Amino acid sequence: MTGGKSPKKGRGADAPMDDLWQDDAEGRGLSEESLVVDLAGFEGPLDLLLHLARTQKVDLTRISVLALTEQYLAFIDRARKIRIELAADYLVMAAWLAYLKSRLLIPKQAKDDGPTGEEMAASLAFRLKRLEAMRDAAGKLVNRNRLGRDIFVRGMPEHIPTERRSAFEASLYDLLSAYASMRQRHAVTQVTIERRSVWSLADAREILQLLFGEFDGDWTALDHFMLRYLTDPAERTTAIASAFAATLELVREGRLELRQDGAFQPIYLRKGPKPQGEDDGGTERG
Amino acid sequence: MAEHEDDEAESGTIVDPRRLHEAARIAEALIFASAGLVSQSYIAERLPRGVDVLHVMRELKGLYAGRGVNLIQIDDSWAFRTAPDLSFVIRTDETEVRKLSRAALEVLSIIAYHQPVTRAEIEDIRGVQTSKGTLDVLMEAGWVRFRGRRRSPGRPVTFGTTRDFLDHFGLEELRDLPGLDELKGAGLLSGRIPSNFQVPLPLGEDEIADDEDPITALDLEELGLLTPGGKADE
Amino acid sequence: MAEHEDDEAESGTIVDPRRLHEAARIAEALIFASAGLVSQSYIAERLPRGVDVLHVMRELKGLYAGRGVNLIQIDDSWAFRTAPDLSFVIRTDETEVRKLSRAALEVLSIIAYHQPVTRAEIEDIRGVQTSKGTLDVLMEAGWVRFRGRRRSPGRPVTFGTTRDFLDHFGLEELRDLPGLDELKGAGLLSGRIPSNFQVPLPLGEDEIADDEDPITALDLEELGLLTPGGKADE
Repeated sequence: MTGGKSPKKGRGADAPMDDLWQDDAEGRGLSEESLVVDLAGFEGPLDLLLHLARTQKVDLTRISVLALTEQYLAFIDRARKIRIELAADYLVMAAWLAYLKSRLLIPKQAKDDGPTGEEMAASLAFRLKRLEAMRDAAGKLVNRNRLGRDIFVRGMPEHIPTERRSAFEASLYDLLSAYASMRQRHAVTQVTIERRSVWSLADAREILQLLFGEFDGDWTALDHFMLRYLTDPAERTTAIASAFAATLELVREGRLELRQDGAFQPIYLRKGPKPQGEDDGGTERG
Repeated sequence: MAEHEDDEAESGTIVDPRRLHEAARIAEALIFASAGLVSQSYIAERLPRGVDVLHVMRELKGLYAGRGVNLIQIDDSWAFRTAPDLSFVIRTDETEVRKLSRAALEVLSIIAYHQPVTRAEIEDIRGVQTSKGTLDVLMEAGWVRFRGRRRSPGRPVTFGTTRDFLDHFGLEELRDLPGLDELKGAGLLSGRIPSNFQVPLPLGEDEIADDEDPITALDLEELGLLTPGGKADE
Repeated sequence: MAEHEDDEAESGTIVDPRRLHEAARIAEALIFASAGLVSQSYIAERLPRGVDVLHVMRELKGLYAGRGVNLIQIDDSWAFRTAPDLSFVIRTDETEVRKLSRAALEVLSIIAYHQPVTRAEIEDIRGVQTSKGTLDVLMEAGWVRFRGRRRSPGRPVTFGTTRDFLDHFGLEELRDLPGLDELKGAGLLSGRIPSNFQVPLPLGEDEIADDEDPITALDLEELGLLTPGGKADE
């Protein structure tokens, strides 16, 4: 009971639900001009259609579907003219409405199996009515006396013996979300491992050491050596990078010598002053 | 037990008042103690033998009607709740219910009025894909649950509301949903669109097509599982 | 019921029964909903003006005397308590209902989806060792059982879920567990998962897998030996 709380704080806590129900006033009261600019306020084409239908200011049962169709198409045209990027479903709806419009305007052909324009219009009207009914219902629901706001539970509950025979509590939701997040976590980990078709420094060093026997004192291009071991071109970059790093290490240990004549020129290797083959204990895998 | 005796027991007339009073005390204490809902069968198990639980509950409910604390029935369960008209005295600055997004609330009422309902049906009514997390939020709140599977091709999972949903919105049963009868009468809950109205829904972002590429390192970055190249964690 | 008595005259108010009733309702609801003791002065502040709080409380106390719930006074504060003689109904069972741990939930869900499944397989899916305690807890809860033995080296025991498991989680059958698409649809799985990601369809309760032998009494005896003391869970 310590004074008024800041409303902002409350919103922050409900981050995923930031899109509050109360956005109604701001979102819906737009003029048609601003609609073009702010399509973001709408939840898809049906929502937009419902809004347009309401601007006809008549009972939904008596809307003119043809007029509605024209409004929608005009709206989409305007949006495209000022290059608003429209989601695919808005365009799908536009295409469907254009079809509906042609159905409504052209007299029915004798041999035509498809639904009549009137049937299609009736269905659209039904869907709009149904969506509006659900919106109204949601409004009524949320304004009921709600637990924790209007109605309160016992503040100091006492312990009553468990209703369930099991001594543990868990809901199906708990179970499923535990499963899903665990599997997901694991799936992602696995993928990471799969992606790592990268030569590690240790790999590269091992391969270079295996190759020591083939060095005969002449300068040999690094690429040349690596290529015979790498059939997959996709791995070439990583292999050369790792091999080069491993080479530097071997040079530091005196097992190899390295030469490059200029930037972007081939890199040459040859045997270093130290004997290879016998590990003198100083070898560290990096 | 003879049949006519059964009848009498059911009407609750042969119960001796002292035992009835005792039974009412027990039921009262059990429900009062709990902040949550107490099922009628649970109460019945704990009443003295031969007492009709329904009779007791009806008696108790009458006793608390009009008081500051009311006994209410939710589905097959009971709870004491403060009278709605007294909210102004009890409410403090701190009491606030979580606000649901417009979309979540819409999905919730569609589930309430149309249950059992599949996700595809919800999307059909709203004309949009249900965004990720909407159903999740409702389930986490304990208002929506998986109900079962539709016995139709693909056996899609169906959703329904919970007892906590009824409790939260002060409904005794689903039949008390506001305007339910009118909506039914208007054919708006039939779930069946009169004629063949079919606007195709575009493939949503949640959908994984068969030919979709496996996850990449770039995807992992987007998921927040890898920090984008070289940058420090935010 | 309440006459304008000299009693009230001393506090300088004339109480009309309707107002007294209203005041009692408020006091009742306040005490009921409060998470702690409610001081008399706190109640007094919220009563309609001119109503004597002491009078109201005395009235309420009398109303609840002899009922299953009593109004009790502690110093200058008030609270509801279940009647002491009914403690046997309230506290017959001291076991606290505990929330299932995250680890246990994970193991349980793996067993539900992947059954029949061996312990090694569970650990493989989770990527961590499963402590013996986790499986014990699930067995004790009556949600998990030994199903059989895998016909593979070492003949490892397989686990599955029980009828109680289905009851507790409100499932009619194992096939009602939501599949990949539904988990995604409900926002529990993100859309961005590898294309080869699969959620298995669990094998029905009584079905025995091809590579599985039913469990025998002899097996059950051995079982203590089969689950060596595991390491602590993650």
